[in-house]
Amino acid sequence: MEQTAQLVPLNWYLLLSTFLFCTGVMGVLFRRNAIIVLMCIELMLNSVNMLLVAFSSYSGNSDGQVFVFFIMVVAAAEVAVGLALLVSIYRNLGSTDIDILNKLKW
Amino acid sequence: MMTILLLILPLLAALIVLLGGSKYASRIALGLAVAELILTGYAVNLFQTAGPEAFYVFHSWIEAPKVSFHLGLDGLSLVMVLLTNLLVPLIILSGFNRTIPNAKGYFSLILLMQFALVGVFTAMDGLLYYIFWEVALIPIYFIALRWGGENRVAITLKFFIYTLAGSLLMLFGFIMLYWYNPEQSFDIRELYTMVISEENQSWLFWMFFLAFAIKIPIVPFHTWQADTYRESPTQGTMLLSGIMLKMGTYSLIRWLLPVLPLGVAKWGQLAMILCVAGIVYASIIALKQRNLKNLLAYSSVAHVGLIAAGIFALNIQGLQGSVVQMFAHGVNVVGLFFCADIILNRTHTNEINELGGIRNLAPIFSTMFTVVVLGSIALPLTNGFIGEFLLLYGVYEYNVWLSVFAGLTIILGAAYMLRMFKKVMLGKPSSAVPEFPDLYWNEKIVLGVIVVIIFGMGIYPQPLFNLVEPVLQDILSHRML
Amino acid sequence: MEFANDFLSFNFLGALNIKDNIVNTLIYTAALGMLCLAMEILNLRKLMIPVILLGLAVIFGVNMMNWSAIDLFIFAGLDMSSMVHTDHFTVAFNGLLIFAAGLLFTMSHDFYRDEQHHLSDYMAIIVFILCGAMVLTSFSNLVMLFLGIEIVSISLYILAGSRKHDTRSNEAGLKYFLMGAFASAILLFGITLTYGATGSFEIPEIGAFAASSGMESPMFLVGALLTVFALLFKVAAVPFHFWSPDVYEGSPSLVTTLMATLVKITFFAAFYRLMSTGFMGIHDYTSDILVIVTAATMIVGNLVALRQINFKRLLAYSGIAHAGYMLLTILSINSNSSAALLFYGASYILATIGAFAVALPVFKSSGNESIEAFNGLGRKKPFMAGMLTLSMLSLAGIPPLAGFLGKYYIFSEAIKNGYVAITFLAVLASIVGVYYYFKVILAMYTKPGDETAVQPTLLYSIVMLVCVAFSLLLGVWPGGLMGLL
Amino acid sequence: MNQLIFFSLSTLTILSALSMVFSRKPMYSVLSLIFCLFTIAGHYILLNAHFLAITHVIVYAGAIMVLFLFVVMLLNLNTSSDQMKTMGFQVAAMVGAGMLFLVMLASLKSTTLGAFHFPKDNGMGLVEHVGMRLFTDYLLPFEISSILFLSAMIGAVLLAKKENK
Amino acid sequence: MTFLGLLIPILPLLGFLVNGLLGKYLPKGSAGWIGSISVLASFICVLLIFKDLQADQTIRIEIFNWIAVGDFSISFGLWLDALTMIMLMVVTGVGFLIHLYSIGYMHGDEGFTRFFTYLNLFIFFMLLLVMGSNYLMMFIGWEGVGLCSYLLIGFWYKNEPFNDAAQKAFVMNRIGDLGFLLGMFFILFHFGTLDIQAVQQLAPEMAAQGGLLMAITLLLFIGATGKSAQLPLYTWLPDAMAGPTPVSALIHAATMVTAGIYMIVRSNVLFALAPDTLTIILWVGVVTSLFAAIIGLKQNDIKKVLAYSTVSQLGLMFVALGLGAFSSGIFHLVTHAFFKALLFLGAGSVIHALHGEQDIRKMGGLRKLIPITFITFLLASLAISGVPLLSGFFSKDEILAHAFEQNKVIWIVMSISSILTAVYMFRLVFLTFFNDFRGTEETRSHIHESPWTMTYPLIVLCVLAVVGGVIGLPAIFHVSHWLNTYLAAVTEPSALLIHHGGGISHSLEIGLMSFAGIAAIVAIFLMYRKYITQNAIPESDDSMQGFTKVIYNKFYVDEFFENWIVTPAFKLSEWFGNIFDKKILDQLVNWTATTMTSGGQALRLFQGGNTGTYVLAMVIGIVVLFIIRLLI
Repeated sequence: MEQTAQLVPLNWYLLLSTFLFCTGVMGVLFRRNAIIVLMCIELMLNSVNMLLVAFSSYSGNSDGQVFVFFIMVVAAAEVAVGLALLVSIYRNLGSTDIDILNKLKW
Repeated sequence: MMTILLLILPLLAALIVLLGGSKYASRIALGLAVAELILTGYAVNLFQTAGPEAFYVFHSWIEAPKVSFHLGLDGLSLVMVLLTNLLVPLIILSGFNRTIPNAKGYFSLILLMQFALVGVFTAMDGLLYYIFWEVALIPIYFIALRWGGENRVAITLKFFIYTLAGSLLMLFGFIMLYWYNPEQSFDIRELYTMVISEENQSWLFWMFFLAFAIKIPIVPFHTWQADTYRESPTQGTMLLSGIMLKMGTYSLIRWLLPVLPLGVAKWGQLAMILCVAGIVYASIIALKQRNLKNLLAYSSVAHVGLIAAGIFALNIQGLQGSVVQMFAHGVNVVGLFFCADIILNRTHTNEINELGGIRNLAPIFSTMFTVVVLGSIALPLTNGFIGEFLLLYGVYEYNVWLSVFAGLTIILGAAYMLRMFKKVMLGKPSSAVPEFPDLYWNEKIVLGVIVVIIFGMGIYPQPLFNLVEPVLQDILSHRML
Repeated sequence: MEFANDFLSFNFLGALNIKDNIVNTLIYTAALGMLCLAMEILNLRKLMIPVILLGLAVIFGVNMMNWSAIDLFIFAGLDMSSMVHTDHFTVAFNGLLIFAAGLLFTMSHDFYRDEQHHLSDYMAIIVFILCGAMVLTSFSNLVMLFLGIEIVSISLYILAGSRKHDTRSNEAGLKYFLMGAFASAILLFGITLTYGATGSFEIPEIGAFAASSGMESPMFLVGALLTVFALLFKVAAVPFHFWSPDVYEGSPSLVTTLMATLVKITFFAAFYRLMSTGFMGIHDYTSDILVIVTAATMIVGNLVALRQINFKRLLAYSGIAHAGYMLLTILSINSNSSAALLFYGASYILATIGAFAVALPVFKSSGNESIEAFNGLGRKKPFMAGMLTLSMLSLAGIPPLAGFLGKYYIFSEAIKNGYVAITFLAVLASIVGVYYYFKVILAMYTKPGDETAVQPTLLYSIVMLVCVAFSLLLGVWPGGLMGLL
Repeated sequence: MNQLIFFSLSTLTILSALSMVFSRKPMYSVLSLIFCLFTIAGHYILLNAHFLAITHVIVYAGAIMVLFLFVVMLLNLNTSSDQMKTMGFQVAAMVGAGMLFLVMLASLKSTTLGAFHFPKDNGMGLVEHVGMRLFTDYLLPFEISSILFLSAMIGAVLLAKKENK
Repeated sequence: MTFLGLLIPILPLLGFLVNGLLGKYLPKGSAGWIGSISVLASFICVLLIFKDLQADQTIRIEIFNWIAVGDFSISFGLWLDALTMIMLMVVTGVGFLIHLYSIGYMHGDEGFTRFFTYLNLFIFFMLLLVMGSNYLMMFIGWEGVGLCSYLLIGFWYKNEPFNDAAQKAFVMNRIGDLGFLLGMFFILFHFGTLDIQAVQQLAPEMAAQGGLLMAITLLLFIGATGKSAQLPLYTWLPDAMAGPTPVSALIHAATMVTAGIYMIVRSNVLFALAPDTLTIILWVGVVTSLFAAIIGLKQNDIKKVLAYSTVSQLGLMFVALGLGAFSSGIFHLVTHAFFKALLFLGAGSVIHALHGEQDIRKMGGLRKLIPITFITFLLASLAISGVPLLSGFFSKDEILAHAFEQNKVIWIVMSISSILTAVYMFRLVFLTFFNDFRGTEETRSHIHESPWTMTYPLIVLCVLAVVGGVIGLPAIFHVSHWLNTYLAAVTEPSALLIHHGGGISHSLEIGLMSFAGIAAIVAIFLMYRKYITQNAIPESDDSMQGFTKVIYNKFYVDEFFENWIVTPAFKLSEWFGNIFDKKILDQLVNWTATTMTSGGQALRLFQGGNTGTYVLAMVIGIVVLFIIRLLI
């Protein structure tokens, strides 16, 4: 068990979640649909979560895992608020495209 | 105590006038200003007997960065305070018989200005001084903004920001001084005694010099001036030219020379050349100005340039001359601008070419105007002469050739002043001046007082010298250390 | 099993146990928020604002009692010192924030007059924001930091978008939300890396790690940098400032006021607290970045503000500029410059709220929020004009108002720590600043205005007066705040 | 063995993430995100965080993503496919994100996570342990987060509730 | 005696104050009497002092300490000595007469009171100038008289050209004054005092440091050229004739213009110790004298002729100073004061009679109409022309003798110029008083002799002009030269320094005298031929050409100044004021502001309103900061 487990170094998790994080970033930049952008942010959060869990279980203290709960809490709240905003915007503009939101500038 | 009284009275006066309502504003203001003047007279008297110790005020104000409420009144300050409190009543009086909208605001701002000026001249703590210096800017700005001429907005804003820019550099310099100072305080005594390395002084010099040069103003930092003078209401112009410019020259003596002797030693020569060049430059420009106030503005640039030159000559004659000339110029220029205002008020124009022939319509006015002009072209037995003689001598001691150039002001000054006088007052009455009622009572009083001062100082200036001699000697000797 | 008891009994214990210092202010504030909602249900809207103000007064008192408190953080019988830590910094900033909140609530009474049916929601949310702010001034654990930031931010997203039928408000809300969430993600990544490096979320341990081996651990450094970036976003520092002008402009004016004053200072307090404790050890490492950011912030903020015509947007950029000045205190963290931050924050809050207290009624009457709205105010309402003028002068940093001493204090601290060049830049920047503040003053005094009657209600007038009075007071007698910490 | 699982899971995670980013139809994005989240849950299990894995599935797949789906349906974006940004911006976005990735790697490359050994399965990831921490050390944040929820709830209602003006 | 000394300047001052302040409350015309009497009174004081003041005795009157700064102190002090007494008598005496004359001359002028106010002020300043015990006091008077001349030249201020003339006079004087001022600085700096006596005593040891004294004296001399209308600063004097004629007589002939001579004699030791300066003075005097005389030949304005003659005579005095014959200079100064004042007053009387006509081409045949004027004018002309036994004869010849003795060339040139004097004077006399009247009948009918207040001064002055020479009768008359002996105390120290030749033999002196006298008479005779027998009339302005035209236009010196100094100065002023100041200096300031705003405008464009862009910017920002962090 241990030997085999030794074979997954922590760095790989670091690498993976960094990559996921950047993927999320790219998504945020990439998409115009606010919902998708929001989802990309969720992806970023999850990459963070994964890294936290990895750290916590590799270093053997559970703070990380507890933290993950809080992140989930906040993520849920954020999503709720965000989607509510989206809905109210959709009511006014009939679209969730963020690029048409450029009345406020300069 | 006396000092605080001197400082506070104008502030209270400003409030009282503000609450007093516009109807009696001018009279209340005049009364309180005169009271302040009387108080000043008493202070002078007290100074003669008790000396500066009687005016020493010290309270610690801010602990964390040590700033103290330190007021003092030595000879130099006393002279400047005297000038201020002497001119302000005249300035207020000059506002009588004029229709001024919202008079209470106007006069209370003037008194506020007086408060700030007295503060500048009595503050003996760097930051306190700086605060007063800044505060002085606010009332004058609003005076010019609310009661000024047509295109005042841009001009006054430029004036404000330009001068403020200089001041902020000075603030920066002061903070640097604070941390260079082992005692870490702004107290003038410690600033006088502290030791700063030469390279630090040499760049700190510019922080302060720029602030003062813009305020004075020394060419080439003078471009705000003529426009501002033209656009401000007359009382504002009087405040600016009569007293506010003196803040700069006073500060040169009080702060720049003693605090940064090495910096002055290093850059003084350049400053000197700037000043002298400025004198000639401004005088030449004044030769052909078309607007009366512009002409006076440029002449004032030339005069204060000479004052600054005398200060940078770094000898007792130069300094004495500068102090006397500050006083004299303050009085004369107020007189001149008042005459300009009287003309404007009667003929509604200040364009020199449109005027003419006023003399035989208003003999009293023309006589007084003549005297003031003579004072400003430094005719012997007028106050202007004493100042310019000493200043030029100071410059001469510094460098002969510079004094020759600076001396050109005697010729050019006569040239442009007399040209102006000729075109405005002499000749046949022009179309612009169909009739020209002679002076009203308040105008008589103002100009009369000014005339008396012009001759009084010109004939017997010694008391002034005696007042400031010890201070200046001290500053000079201190530089030698 | 025993924790269950604690869990059940915490409310009473926590509420009654006077020894729990920060915690009880928190609880009272939260309770106040609940109370708002309750009053909505009990349909006592009329009383809401007075009750809140009263409550705030009480909380203020309680908070001040903590000034000389022992460092003991009992919550529900459990020692929470690993989560929160009260010190003078906390108490002072809490006091300031509560004061600001008081002013804001006073204004909101008239501001939300037309939206009575949502009043309780708004009020509750603002109170919760205050809770979050208190968390942020007292956290000693990254979890608390994160939660505090999120409470404040999420509530603000809501408030920013709270004008549902106003597309500008929607836009502001969504922009703020998206970017804010993005920033939180970055913050989290930073926290995670920090955790990975140090193995803990507790500030003291992180501090210890940073001091001992912080510079050796790249992961820690990256984490720290990301965290710093996220906080820079929250305080709207260049290049993370883009949200603030748009959001300020789009949000309802009162919310703008809230963001510009209370929230900004809160985030600065949190930022300062984090830098001065957790990341103190790697200050040299972060300062190089911060210098660049500060310079950029001051330049961009001041320059762009020159060309603004919308008052709220103008204040947004001026807020960016002021953020630049306040970053100086975070640079000069070595000498305890929190006092400077406190003083500057106070002067900034007073001036800004004062300005908005004049602006809100003007906007309401004139219907547009550009600077032209103030045209001719000097003649119509000399009192309001005077108040606004003084506030602007204070923002421009002109004596004898508090703004000047604040600037002076910050510059002085920065120079003391050897940041001469950047301070000089700050001085130059503040010269530029004067220009756009005076644009407002000029509009009031020189432009001819239409005759739309402006009638500030009593409460607005009170707020203006209080702000200006305090500005003057602090400017003349700063001893009260200066060197408090 | 573990490696194998890790690799396969990671590949799936990455692929689903990318597909979420790139698929033009919101619907597909949502679905691929859900899939991605499941794989992440798998990672959790691999990391012995069983309780967390379950919560994760419940909260995300069960709540958040449903919410997303709900909104997508509500705003009936399910059929439509949104238009993309301009080409230049897309490139900029990729470059930007890529740069970020590279920079982070560059900064992190010299990381030594030396002392971390794989923990024995000491039940750290189990519900009782986590719960214990949550209600003792983390009680205060726990309570605080309720404030967060409260205000989020108010907000959601406030914003989403339909009002006819 | 101190008290009397104080009274001397104070009385005219009182007159000034009374006239100036109370003028309009006094009965009309009383101003004239107040003025005259105040001057007369101070004249009496002068005489009283003169009576019992020994030649070598000096009285010092320290009124108060004027400027005491640092290491020097300048007192507000007066002093009286031989030289002062001479000047005082001239100033107050002639001054009184002219006051008296003015009562008649200015009668009915609207500015009657003002006129006497100024005149008294002038006397006061002139007295200060003469009595000042230090250079600064002298400078007060120096500038004061300049001011009064300004006021009086522009007395009729409604007339633009008059004002220009007045301003010109003042400004040109100021040029000289700057020289004077700098000279004072030198003295003050190196001698440590401005007290004239002290300076005179210290001078010899200062002579050691080369060039110093020369610099001082040159600067002082520049002052003198301005005040005494020498080349190149003389052009203001002819224009100064714009003033009322008594003013020309008093200020621009008798007193003020001689201030330069007085000042140099006052500090004769300094000058004696700077021989190079003396040479310069000498040549300036020579050239001026000749130059002005030539111009005088062709002038047609009666006062202009006299003006140029004044310039020429002043040149002569400077020659005397240049030769080191200080007392001779003073001698000629005195006699010149008499006859030139007389000439001007006579001219004034003529103008008065003709109601302001000044062009001699429109005069003629006045000798029967205004006999007294004619007689006095004729005698004065004879005196100035150097006809033997009249005052001018002696003073002039004394100078010529000195010239002959030291430098023959000078002697020749000066002789020519003195002959020219005779020529233009009698051209004037003949054209004015002989033949028939060339004006209109209408004017002729009004011509009448002036009232007694005008004629009496003429007569008194005429007597002085005739017999004035007695104060300096040369040795050949076997009397001691009174003036020399009287001034000995003043000129002694310098006399030792300048080696005079042993003096010339009597025979030679007689020869020179007779030559000069004959030359003058011949010149007069030639004029008689030209203007009486041939009855020539100077041609009108436009018809003249060639050298005549050049002379008539005063060698275009004024034009030269106008085109090469005044106009360029104004051009420069325009350029500075409108181009350099506004377009460059001010633009620099504004440019800074505009740069800021445009910078703001540029940065503003980043705020495009697109969320994606914002996030991208943030990401890029992070990346950049990371890179920076990695690199440093």
